[in-house]
Amino acid sequence: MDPIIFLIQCLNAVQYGLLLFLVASGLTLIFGIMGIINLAHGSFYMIGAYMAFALQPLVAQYLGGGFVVTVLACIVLATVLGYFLEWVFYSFLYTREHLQQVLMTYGLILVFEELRSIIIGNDVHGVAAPAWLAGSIPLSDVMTYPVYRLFISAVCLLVAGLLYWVLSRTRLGMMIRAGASNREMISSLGIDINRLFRIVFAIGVALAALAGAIAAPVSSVYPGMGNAVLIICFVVVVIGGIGSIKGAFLASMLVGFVDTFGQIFFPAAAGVMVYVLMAVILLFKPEGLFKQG
Amino acid sequence: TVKVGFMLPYSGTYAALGEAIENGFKLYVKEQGGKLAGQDLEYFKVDDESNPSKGPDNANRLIKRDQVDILVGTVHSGVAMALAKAAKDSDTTLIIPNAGADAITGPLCSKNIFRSSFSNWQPGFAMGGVAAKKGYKTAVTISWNYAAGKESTDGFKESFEKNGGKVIKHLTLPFPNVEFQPLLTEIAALKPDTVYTFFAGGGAVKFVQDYYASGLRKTVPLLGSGFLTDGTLEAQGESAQGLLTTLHYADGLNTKRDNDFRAHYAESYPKMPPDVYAVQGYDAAQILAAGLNAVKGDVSKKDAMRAAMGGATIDSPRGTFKLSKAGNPIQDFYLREVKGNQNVSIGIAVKDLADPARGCKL
Amino acid sequence: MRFSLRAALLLALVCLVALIPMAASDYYISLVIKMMIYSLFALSLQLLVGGTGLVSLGHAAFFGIAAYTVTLISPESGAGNFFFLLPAAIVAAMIYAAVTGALCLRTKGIYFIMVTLAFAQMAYYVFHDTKLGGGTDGIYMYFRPEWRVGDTVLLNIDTPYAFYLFTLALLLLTWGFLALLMRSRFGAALTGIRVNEQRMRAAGYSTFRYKLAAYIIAGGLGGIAGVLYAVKDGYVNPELLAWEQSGLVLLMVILGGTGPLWGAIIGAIALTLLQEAFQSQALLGDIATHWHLTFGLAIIALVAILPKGLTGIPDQWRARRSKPTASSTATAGH
Amino acid sequence: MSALIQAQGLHTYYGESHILHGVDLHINAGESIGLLGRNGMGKSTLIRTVLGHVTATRGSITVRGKNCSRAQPHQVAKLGVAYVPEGRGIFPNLDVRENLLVAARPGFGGRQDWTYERVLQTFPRLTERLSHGGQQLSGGEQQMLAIGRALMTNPDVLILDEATEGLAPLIIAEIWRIIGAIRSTGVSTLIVDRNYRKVLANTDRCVVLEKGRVVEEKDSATLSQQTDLLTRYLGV
Amino acid sequence: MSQILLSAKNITRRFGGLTAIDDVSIDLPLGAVHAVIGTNGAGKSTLVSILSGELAPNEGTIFMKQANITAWPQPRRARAGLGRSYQRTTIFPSLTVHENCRLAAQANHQKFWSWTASTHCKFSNEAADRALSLAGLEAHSGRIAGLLSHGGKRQLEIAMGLATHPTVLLLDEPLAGMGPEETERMLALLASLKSDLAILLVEHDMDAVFKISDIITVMVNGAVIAHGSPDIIRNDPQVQIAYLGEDE
Ligand SMILES: Nc1ncnc2c1ncn2[C@@H]1O[C@H](COP(=O)(O)OP(=O)(O)OP(=O)(O)O)[C@@H](O)[C@H]1O
Ligand SMILES: Nc1ncnc2c1ncn2[C@@H]1O[C@H](COP(=O)(O)OP(=O)(O)OP(=O)(O)O)[C@@H](O)[C@H]1O
Ligand SMILES: [Mg+2]
Ligand SMILES: [Mg+2]
Repeated sequence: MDPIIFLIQCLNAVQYGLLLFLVASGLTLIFGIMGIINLAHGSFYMIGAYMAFALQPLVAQYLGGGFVVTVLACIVLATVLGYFLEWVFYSFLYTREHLQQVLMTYGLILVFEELRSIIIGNDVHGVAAPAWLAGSIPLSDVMTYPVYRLFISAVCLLVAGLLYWVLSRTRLGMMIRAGASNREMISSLGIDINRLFRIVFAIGVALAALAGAIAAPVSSVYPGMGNAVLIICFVVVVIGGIGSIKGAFLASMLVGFVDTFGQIFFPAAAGVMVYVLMAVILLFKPEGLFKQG
Repeated sequence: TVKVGFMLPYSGTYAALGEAIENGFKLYVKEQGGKLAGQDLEYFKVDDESNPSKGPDNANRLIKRDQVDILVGTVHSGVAMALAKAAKDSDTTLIIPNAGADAITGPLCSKNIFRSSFSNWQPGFAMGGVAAKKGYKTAVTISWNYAAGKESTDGFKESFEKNGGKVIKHLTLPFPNVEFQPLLTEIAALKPDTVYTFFAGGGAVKFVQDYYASGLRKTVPLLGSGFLTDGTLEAQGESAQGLLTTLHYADGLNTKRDNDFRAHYAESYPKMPPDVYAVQGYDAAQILAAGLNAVKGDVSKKDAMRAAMGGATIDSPRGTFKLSKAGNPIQDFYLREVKGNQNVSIGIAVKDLADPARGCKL
Repeated sequence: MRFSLRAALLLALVCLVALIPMAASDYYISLVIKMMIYSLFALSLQLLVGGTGLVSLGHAAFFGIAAYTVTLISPESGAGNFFFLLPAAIVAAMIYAAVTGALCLRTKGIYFIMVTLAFAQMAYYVFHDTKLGGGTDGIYMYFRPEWRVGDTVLLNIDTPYAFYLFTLALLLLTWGFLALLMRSRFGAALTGIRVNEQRMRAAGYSTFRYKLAAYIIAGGLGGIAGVLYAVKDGYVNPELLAWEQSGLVLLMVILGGTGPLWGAIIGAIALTLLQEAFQSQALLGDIATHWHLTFGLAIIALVAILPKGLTGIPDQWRARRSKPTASSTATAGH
Repeated sequence: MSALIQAQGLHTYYGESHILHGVDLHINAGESIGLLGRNGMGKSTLIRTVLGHVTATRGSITVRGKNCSRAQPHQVAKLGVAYVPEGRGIFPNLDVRENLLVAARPGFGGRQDWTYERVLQTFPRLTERLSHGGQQLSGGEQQMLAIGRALMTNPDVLILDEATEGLAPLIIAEIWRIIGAIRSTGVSTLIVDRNYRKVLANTDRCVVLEKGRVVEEKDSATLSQQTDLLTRYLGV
Repeated sequence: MSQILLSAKNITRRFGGLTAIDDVSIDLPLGAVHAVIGTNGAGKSTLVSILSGELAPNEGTIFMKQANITAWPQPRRARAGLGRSYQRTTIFPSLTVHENCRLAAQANHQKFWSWTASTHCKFSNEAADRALSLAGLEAHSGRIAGLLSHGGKRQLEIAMGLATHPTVLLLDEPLAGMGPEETERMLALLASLKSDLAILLVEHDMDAVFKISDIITVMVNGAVIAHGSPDIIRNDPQVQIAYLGEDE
């Protein structure tokens, strides 16, 4: 394969990996750290994307803002939604057996999907990328690379860094991890575990929604888009080692490369590549790349 | 009364298609004054969720629970396979308003199964000729790694190579992945004269957008089966302009038949623009009507009815067509170009194209 | 005394179920058959989840592999012979279970869930992306197998009723088998592993063998369900191995209650009935078109009011009627 | 003097089983209380009830005059009550440093006597393990960590449930010394420990539980004389 | 000197940088209680885990009777008669106290293909009852283990160790969390058992240790600093400084 093409493929891999991380980052909080098996995460992604689509005209009309304002609006709404959801649907599950969460969140998936089809409908919709990112840069003699994709990558890196810093360096991060491992003890240290978790969950939802909103212009919004990303998110979190941001990041990179080059070199087996990767990694490192505590 | 069972996707990716098909069907019945052959129709609906593993059960809901006389369904090929099996086992008359699986009017063809749409092979085959005529020598085909994609690209290959072209590579990615970048890069590396593709729904939108963004279109024109740009233009916007596709229906045919249909459809369902799916539903109703008229609405006379359906000439908005022995339309395929939000016909790619129905014993 | 009473009740129930087809129409027969098949499927998973504490999200693989096997090896023309087909399919599922199990069982908890999923997905794509099983369009089984020795047909299950009884019989056999298994020493050991594997090893159990055995048995039983499914409709396709299918059966087990075997059966019946009810135009009219919404809300409601699943209801009820209980406000996480 | 913690007529159930039968307990500022009783008599339950981890079905709890009968554990803790639980409750996925820092908080009156550094001075062993994960620590190290963590919250009441379990004699002695020191700073303590002699020696007042009822409440000095009582209730 | 049932030679175990056990050798003779004491984090529990096969040593070999069992997995050692109790309670919380012990006992009577109900396994029932009465838990035998008080759980921990009929018993701080009474009972129990067992006792309760142990090994930071009879140890200045402190 000639070098330029190879380099472009690497770029694709990295770019895809970063996008994966952005989508999975929220899950590392909710699932990886809080330990909630949240099947509805894909729905949050979907909600983000559809909000980006639905809000754009409204924002333009009332706030007079463009893409950025829309995304911010999505984040705000998603945070509120998350806070509310945790409160109503998740808070009473912590003392229960973990599998109950699976059932509950499955129910939520159905509800969200159906509400989506009732409110927005079932058509595929495109979301315009902001004009100032619309351009593209030439890569090879015939190929160009859209600037917007690079922008996505940048956002992903930003989120990754921020998340890592908060969780490993700040006191909030400690509280979160501590609360995840022993709720009773953290509350006897005078920390309101319920509120803490509500906030963390909200952040998780916000991240998923952010991912959806940012990805919307390249992926467009369509029914069932949430479930499509759900499994891969879990794969990323688990390969990386539950609860480890570092791990999740590395994992999404790995998946990005395996998927990209798998499609080129083993098109027949492209579908299973990622799963083979996960199986192999977990067989040799039964607790993921970065085992937590 | 005649019991008609709709087994269509009312949820999930194909929900919009299911709706359009049902609308089209009901529109024709409405035009006939709500009756076919003097019989009023009683409708039963089942959401097949485009999930083949639920196919047999959903089919049974209509066949065994509601005991419908006529089955109409569905969009997803896999589900259609299940439906066809159930229809055979229970000897129920089935009209397929979209799903293009070649096998159904091929090896599995049966005298009680008709199709008002197309076989996956057809649009591909039609485009193959066009590509060759345009003087393209080499082509790359790309689709999801599933039956419909394979059949469509095979159809293209067949006629393209028959007319002197060469398909240098068939690219696939796992269904329903939509990360096309690696394959686009691969195309950039192969530098073919043209690319033929089969995608539908969300995948189609994203593929067209990515292909456009990758700048490949300047050097490597993109051809596709009609579904690439049907019901998706609003979402594809700029990126789809000028794309060439082949299908058995198009905007701006501007025949009286079509204009009337569109007018009626528009007033009955103002929210939805008339599209190929509506037409296929509409013609499903016409095929049924042909059968019922022949037996004066007595559905118990199955053989007579089916014979009539098979032999009927359907005066469709797409232009008149007859059904092949295998029950698949023998129809014109239009070459269409995307202009604004329309797939405007720019001529006929192949006239009276019949599916080879390979393996059919009828 | 009490036991014999329960036995009597159970017997009566079974007879009742066996007689349903007398009253019901073809459709409801096939509906009950479907429930029984999924009950069997869920039972096989319950052995892992409720019995051994191994939560698998790849269970559909057994189901699908067996279904495909039986379809692929049954003759194109004329009915196949169950005496050969059934064991063959089960063995196929068990072999897959043995191979993947040996690998999966190196991991624990959520990692186990994901590895089982991974292998199931591999199996899924084998059938989805290769022509082996007719690809995405799936393949037909043209004739229902029959129980034959030589050329004399012992049992023909072509009529709905015959197939109904046949399924019921297999379900009861499986249930009985698992019930015996769980109260045997082997079962006790599995329970121990579920609760505290470390202690089991310290006591002298080679827990890996036990888990693998359980996994293979579950695979075989799941295979039976798959065979029944394939025979029921005579059509199989890759979606039988999809993770949604694995998820569905897991949901059944959870809804029923991850503990007692009959939880799986209750769960399977309940979930199937819910889906049926919320989809039925006859019952709900136009709301039925939005059945995902109602169905989802119903599930959420059930989770909210049933902390231990359906099988937990009796305890809840007893607790309700007894002394005021102190709710432990917060309890330690995992 | 005012009671920091005042509990009256507590009745606590675990599901069906009735554990506490009308227990009264009051802890005054600067006072140190011992809680004695055989295994399973309800000592821990009483503590957990007072802290709000278990809600009493009857009875009242007030902390600093605030009614805390239905309070959440964190509300009680914020009022300056620290807890070293039975079995330590270390955060396994945090390292030693984080286990301490996560608890760091000025006391009720904003007091700051206990700092990270001071805790480490008190338990030098931990200094060598700062970067070890909580679950990698030896039993004793965990115990020290638990106490250190409690101190990080600068409490006015320190509740120690079996705080010396699994510690080496040296350390135990050290811990009793620290407890003494803590007492002298005016922090009240509630101590449960199997070594009743030490408890008697290090407390002002002792409460003896039997089957969820308070059967004796005397100042420690007197109680330590009455061997007959001790034999009856503790079997020594 | 009576027969050595378990002996470990030059065991070393590292965790990353830290050497938790540094070249420790130990012999457990029949009929004796061998106490291992030492500062917190000295490596006692790690040693127990290595002997019982839960952790693998980086260096060193372990013999049971004559057999070299260094490579044996924990279950195999357990079946060969190596029982242990844990410092952090490790029981079956959701099962009844009796079931806890029965399950443990059943390990010696595993019959893969026996279809009789496990509750009818006469052997393990008897073993369980015996273990419970020894540990003084008969009264609770019907209760759910998880709902026992802390002390109760500790007693059950021991009972399960006994239920497997071990010839070598490794006890990691069995007295922790037990009240004076239970402590007395436990010591009496050990005394009565030791005649036909080899017991390794890790404990911080010095009164108890000095009362019943025949040999004492003292560990500090993974290394053995003293070894010998109780009297020798009690008066060993090194030990006093490192571990005992000046008793009042
Ligand atoms: N979670 C629980 N559910 C039900 N009963 C419990 C629970 N925890 C403890 N108990 C019971 O409550 C009683 C008191 O338990 P508690 O732990 O308070 O005793 P304790 O005095 O602390 O004993 P120890 O000194 O052994 O810790 C015991 O009989 C115990 O079995
Ligand atoms: N899994 C592990 N990973 C890393 N370090 C460990 C691990 N387990 C134990 N350690 C370290 O090894 C040393 C010995 O631990 P061990 O539990 O054996 O001490 P101990 O003698 O039992 O102490 P105690 O009497 O307090 O229980 C400790 O410093 C501990 O931090
Ligand atoms: Mg206690
Ligand atoms: Mg230890």
